[in-house]
Amino acid sequence: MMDRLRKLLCAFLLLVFVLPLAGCWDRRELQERNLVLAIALDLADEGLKPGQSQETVKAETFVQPTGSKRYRLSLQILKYEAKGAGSKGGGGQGARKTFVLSNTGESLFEMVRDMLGQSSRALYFEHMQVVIISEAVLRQTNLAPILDFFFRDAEMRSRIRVYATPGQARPLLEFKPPTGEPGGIYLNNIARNHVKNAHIGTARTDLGHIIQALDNDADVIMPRIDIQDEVVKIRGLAVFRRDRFGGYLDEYAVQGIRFVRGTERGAIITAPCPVHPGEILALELVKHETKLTPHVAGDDIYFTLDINMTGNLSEVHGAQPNTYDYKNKDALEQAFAQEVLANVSYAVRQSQTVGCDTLYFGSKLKAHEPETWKRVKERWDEIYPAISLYTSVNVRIRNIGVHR
Amino acid sequence: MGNLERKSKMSALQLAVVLVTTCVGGQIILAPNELIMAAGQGAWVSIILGGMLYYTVSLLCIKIGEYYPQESLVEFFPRIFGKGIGLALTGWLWVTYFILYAVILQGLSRVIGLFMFDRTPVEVIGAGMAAVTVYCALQDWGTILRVLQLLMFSSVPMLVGIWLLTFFNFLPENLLPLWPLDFKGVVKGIGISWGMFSGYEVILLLLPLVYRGKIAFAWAVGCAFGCMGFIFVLVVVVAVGVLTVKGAQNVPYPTLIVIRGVELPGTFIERLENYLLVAWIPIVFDTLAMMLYFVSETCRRWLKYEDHRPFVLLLAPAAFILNVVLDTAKLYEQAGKLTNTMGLVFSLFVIPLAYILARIKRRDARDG
Amino acid sequence: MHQGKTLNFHKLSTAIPSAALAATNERLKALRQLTSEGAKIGRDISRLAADLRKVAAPQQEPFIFTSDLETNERLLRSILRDCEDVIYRTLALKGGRALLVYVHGMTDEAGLAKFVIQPLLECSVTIPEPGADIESYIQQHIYAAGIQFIEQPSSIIGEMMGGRTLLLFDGHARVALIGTTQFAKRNVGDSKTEGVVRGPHEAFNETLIDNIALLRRRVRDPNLKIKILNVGDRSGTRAALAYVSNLVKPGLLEEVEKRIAAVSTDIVLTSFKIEELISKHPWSPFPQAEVAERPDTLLNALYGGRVGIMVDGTPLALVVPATFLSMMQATDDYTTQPLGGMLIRMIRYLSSFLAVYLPALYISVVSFHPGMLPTTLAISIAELRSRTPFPSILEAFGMIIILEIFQEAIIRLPQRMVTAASVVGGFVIGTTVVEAGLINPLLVVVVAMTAIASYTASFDFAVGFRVVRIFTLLAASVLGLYGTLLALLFTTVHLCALRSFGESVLGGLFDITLLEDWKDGIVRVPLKLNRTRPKVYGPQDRTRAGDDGG
Amino acid sequence: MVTMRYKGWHRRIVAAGLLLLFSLPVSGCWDRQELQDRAMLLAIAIDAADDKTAAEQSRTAVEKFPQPHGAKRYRVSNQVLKLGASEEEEESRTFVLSNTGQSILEMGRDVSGQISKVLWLEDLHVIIVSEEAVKIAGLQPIIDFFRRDQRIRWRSRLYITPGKARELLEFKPESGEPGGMFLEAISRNHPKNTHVIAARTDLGFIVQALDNEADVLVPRIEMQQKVVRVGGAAAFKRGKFAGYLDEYAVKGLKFIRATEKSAIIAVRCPLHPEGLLVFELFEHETRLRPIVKGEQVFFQLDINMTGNIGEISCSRHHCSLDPEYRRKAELLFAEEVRRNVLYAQEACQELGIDVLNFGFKLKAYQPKTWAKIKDRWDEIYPTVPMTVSVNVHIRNVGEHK
Repeated sequence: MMDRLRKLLCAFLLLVFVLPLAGCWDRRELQERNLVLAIALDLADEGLKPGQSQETVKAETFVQPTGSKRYRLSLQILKYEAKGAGSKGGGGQGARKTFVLSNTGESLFEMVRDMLGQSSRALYFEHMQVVIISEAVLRQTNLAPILDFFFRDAEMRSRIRVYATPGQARPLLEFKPPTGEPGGIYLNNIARNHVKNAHIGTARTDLGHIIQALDNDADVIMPRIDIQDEVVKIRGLAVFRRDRFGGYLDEYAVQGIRFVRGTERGAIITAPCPVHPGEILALELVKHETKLTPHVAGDDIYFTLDINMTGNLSEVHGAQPNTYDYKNKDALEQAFAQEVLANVSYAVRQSQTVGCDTLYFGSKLKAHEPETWKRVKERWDEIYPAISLYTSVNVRIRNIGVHR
Repeated sequence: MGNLERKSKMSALQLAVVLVTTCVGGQIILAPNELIMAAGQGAWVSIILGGMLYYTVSLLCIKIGEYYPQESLVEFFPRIFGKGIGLALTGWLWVTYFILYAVILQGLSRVIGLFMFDRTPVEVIGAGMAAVTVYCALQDWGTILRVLQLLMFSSVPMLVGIWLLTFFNFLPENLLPLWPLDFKGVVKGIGISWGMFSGYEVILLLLPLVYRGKIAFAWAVGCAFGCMGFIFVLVVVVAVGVLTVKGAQNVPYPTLIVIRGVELPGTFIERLENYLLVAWIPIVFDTLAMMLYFVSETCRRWLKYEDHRPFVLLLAPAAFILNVVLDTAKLYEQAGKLTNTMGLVFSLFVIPLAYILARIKRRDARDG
Repeated sequence: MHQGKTLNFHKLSTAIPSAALAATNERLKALRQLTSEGAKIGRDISRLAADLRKVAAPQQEPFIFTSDLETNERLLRSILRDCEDVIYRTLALKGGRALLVYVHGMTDEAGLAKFVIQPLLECSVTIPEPGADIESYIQQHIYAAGIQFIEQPSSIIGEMMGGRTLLLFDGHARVALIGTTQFAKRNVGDSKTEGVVRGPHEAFNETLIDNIALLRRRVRDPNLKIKILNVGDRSGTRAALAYVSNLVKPGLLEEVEKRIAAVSTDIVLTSFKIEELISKHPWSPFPQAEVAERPDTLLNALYGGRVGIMVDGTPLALVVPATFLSMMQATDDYTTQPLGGMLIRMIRYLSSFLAVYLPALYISVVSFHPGMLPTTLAISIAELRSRTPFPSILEAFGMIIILEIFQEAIIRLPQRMVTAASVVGGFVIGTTVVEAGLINPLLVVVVAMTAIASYTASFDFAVGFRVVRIFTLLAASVLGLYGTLLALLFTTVHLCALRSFGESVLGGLFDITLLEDWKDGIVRVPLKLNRTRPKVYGPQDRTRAGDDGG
Repeated sequence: MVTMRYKGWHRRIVAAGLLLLFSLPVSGCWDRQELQDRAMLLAIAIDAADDKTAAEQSRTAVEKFPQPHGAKRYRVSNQVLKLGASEEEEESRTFVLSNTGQSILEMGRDVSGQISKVLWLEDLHVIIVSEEAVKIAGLQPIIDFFRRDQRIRWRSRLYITPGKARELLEFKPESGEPGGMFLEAISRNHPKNTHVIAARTDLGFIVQALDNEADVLVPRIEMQQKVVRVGGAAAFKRGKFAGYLDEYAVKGLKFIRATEKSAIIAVRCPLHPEGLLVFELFEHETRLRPIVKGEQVFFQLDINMTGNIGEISCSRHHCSLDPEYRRKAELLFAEEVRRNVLYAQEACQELGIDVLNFGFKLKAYQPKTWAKIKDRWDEIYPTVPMTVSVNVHIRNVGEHK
């Protein structure tokens, strides 16, 4: 009996030891993978490497049985050597930490697989940070088909940032961040500053949220990123009607939208000084509560918005108003409230002009007034631009900083 | 049972320590601006005169206590003023302290929120402190006394020590002219300085807990006032000496601005205002714990309970909610003014009146 | 798999022979036999019980000794059933028989033979008649030193189990207990937990009698009293209260006795059990009784007016009331020059502060208030940190957990493995983890510093420190420096509220009624200047010199 | 006992509190931000918005945002520390981000659209304002954010530059220090360099002066090619730019304000006019008193100086130990100091800036006179005379006679 047991055990142990040697199907060491940090999508005849000749362009592509050479896909890939050497101070700090590969074609997946012909190691997308799509591409096609690859692929994270850029997307991948971080990580991290910067519309606009919006038939918004010389900046939003590119909203509108959606945490509100006209004051928000409610009166649909804000007075230009006196403080609070009001209505106006429901009026209506929604759902595109919003703003100044 | 000595009694010197810890608190940072606003160049005179005035009042408190040994104000006020008025007057002080707790808590969370944090909600800061004060007030008096002494001897010297570093930036010329030109401001400053000395009224409650030793009460309380006066004058004089009067008027927290201007050459210590806050927080904690104890102990005596703990747990949330309500600048300011006025009225009218009435009653009793 | 059908199935019994039918039957039979035996034993037991019940016995006693030796032996044998280490030795003497009962291994058998058996056997005097005075007969003829006569049979048996020998005579109900105890024990050796450089090295061992002797040997003071109590309902462990009768704070002794008497537990194997059961704040992480492993430490405490509790079986005596200050003192403070002693003591306080608050301060400064660092330092820390992936709070927790695992492993490991473990640990943590960029070197410094700092404090406090350290670290990770401070305040209030026999654990620290104790508190002044006992413990006589011997 | 009865739920509440406390760190804390995740701002430069080089033209399109209020007045450039750049390499340890607008804070926040980390202000050391920017609306609006924000150090250094402030941020110090630290450290040499007015001119003091409506001096910084130099001062009259004082005037001012610890005074040798005699100041006492005689206000300045002879660059050797020679030299030095002081006073009065604190002294020592002439002070000040008496004492002649 024991013999048998022993034999079984031996067989089992043998199996256990042999398995790792035989190569497990999905095992591939980290350093044997090429980490893709960012993807840029341009039109096929754009997004060339500076000084790239037509021959190399040909080398970069493949023969396509179906479809056309529509897009150019560029991948930003992490270089390991640069990083390892850098930490030892052995030079290479100034060197780029990434390199870019590109390819043309129509199916993103096909291009990616063909690029394995340019890469020494397998491409690995699980650490991807950023997708940048050029405006030209967006104008040509809808968003859903472009992003389909990212929705479908299991390697993608849903916290990937998606940016639209008015120029070409590839230069952004070639951009060398001043902080020394790898480019894709830098581009992703910029978006995290939305906490402090109300001009960045990156709250709830990552890949996961875009998918969600597309699934719900809602309008998509995505942050816009610009590059000019050595300056890279996120500013404003690209807005879509459903998934059709509709244009851009500027930073001021973004700030207004964020006031309505209540997604900002540390906005700066500037207002003209009530005491000294022509000068400006700045308020730093610390607390913010927003309530957007739909109302239906007969056929008329309107929204009310209550905003409660608490902030610290953080900059005063011109002569000092006496901030200790709360009569003056009331005037300042009023001025800021006025400004928020103006900002919100600007944002609403802009969004309605573009026709993008950036404020989620539709989903609010659906949630709170389902019956009305059912009625107007079909005509929503027509109704939306005409909907009015009544805003009441209450601003309180809590601190005035360490100087009056 | 087990406790060999309950240690609920204290000596006269311990009373002095309690007074100092109760009075020196938030006001070191919160009050100088207001005081300098009112009294200008003569702020230090206001403090000294104010200190003398409130010391006199505290002597009256001791005298009243001597007429009614082993009793606190909850018991003897009704006997002096009659039941209704006596209760109302103790209630007056109670309300003052209750609001003061909320005001100081709010002031603390504002300062901490402004200087140490960026995004942390002030409510969380306040809640943290409130929780610790509740834990302290839940202990018996002996333990609270122990805590007060411990923190007094560790934090106050630390605070003063850090504060003395400001002499690097001190310009005596800024104090000139030494004698104030504006006496109205000085008088107003005396009123405002109540906020700094506020808390000495706890004598009325604590006297029965003090046993008589070699040291006279008046002397011990005098020491306490001397110590407080020294700290406050030091704070105001240095604030003016470093920032000038105008400068100090223009900054809401002159104390912290003064200390942040200090640069210690050759050390790795920077941002001294954080260090000052570190020394300051325990002192405010003392004050808050003492206020909480005062209000709940008064309740206990009113309702003749054995234990003050249930009241701590009842009152603390209420006081915390009041603190949250005081969030707006306007309400906060008004609540501060309200407590100041209420306290002034109590100090300047109620206590002297109580003394006179008690004296008359006593004489009547002796004569009759 | 469908191919499985073609396989041959074997009988289970061929694979496992023990599953064969015959064997099973055999075992079944054995089982039956066992059951019937069990029933028989049950009957035996009930008969025995009936036997016992027949003997008239007072309440709470199993029986009383009769004048019939046979009966007595039977009774003892039934009580001590299955105690095969109990030896019954019958002696045939002039005028009757005698019975010696003792526990093998607990008794000095050579001594027994020489001083009890030999004189009895050689004795020519007849055993007194039943009813006559047996005690004087025993006193006259037995050479052994300690002879005792006790009434209660339960204590008699208890004493016998503790190593004494019973001597019974035919025809007499009186039982003599002869002190012949001798058992295996550890010699008096060096102190294991309280190391000392210049002081005496002797430490207590596990034997209460030896420990008391160690005390007595140092002090010839009749006022040093030893009171022996029994604790533990089943173990009957002996515990000794040691105190100096004309110094101890009035009421303290009674209180300690009361609390020990109220202890209700079955066995007491360590003195910590007593400490835990008599302390009023079991949830506190801090110790509420001081531990003394050395006679000189204990005596020092006793002559400060405190009470010591020594428990048989533990080399650690307890001292109450305990204060933070007294626990932070060490013998070496008094065996070096006062200035040096003061320095050592200050360092100990400093390190206990660091042990608790250093990681929290590090977290607060690095992830909440980097402005408190000078810019150059901030830059170098940031550059160190920029290579490590984890948030510093996780790093700190990770390091602390690693540290705790280490400490635990090293305490548990056999001595020979410790070196290996520490090499692996030191190498892995010290170099590899840092080089791999998982944890930044600064944090390693901080945590190492913390660990080393916590070793200087007394061990009992060190455990409490660890708990407080984690608590403070959590608070710091939420509210930075402010959180650290709140935790500090919380701990302070807790320490003030923590009373060990009436005295706050903080002792005379900044209590103005106890200000006189500063001379031997945080500092230590030369003995010439400090002739008083600390006031905290409320000794009856405060001056050290010129005690009235009374 | 009553105490025992409450014990149970007291304990339960503590337990609940602890539970809350333990759950807090899990929920994420508001202010926890790792050191390396903060972009350390070392210096800020403020230029006029339209004051830009051709290279900047194109990028300006990106470095701005639509502004509801105010104008594109200023360009704010932030110097951010780069982590991981080693000192030995040629690479700069900092980089610069900029933006245009009016509110400094708003620009600062908008800049975070250009960087991956949170901007961190507590290590700000230097604020450089260009002359162009300060001429737009004075110093006050520029300073306001810095004095109001609790994170700014009060010992931060403020400079005025006649050129472009941003270029100073892009300057890469040869010493390998991060730029901002270098710029700040220059001013630390002020005790030894009388041409740098750095004592009592940092942010805290400037704020204080503005609060007191006093006139203030700000050190001037200049960059030409690869040379950065601090010297002279920009004078502000109640926050409005009034002009520059040259190094000589600054030196005179420092004699009056007694803020220098060491100074070099050079005079021509009394015997050999072609040579120079240099005095190194060690100890220095100054007393400036207002004197009121009837309507007339004047100031009395007494200076006592002690020091060594630091250098004698005469072609011929002569005995500096000779008391007669020494006395002569002392007189010469005193005369030079007097001239210097008067030069400074004249320069200040010409600009109409009361940086000698005449008004302040008057207020402190003669409060009644001050109350009378307070309103006319601006007119009176340029004509207030000052009498100077200087006493120089040579203690040592150095290690060589």
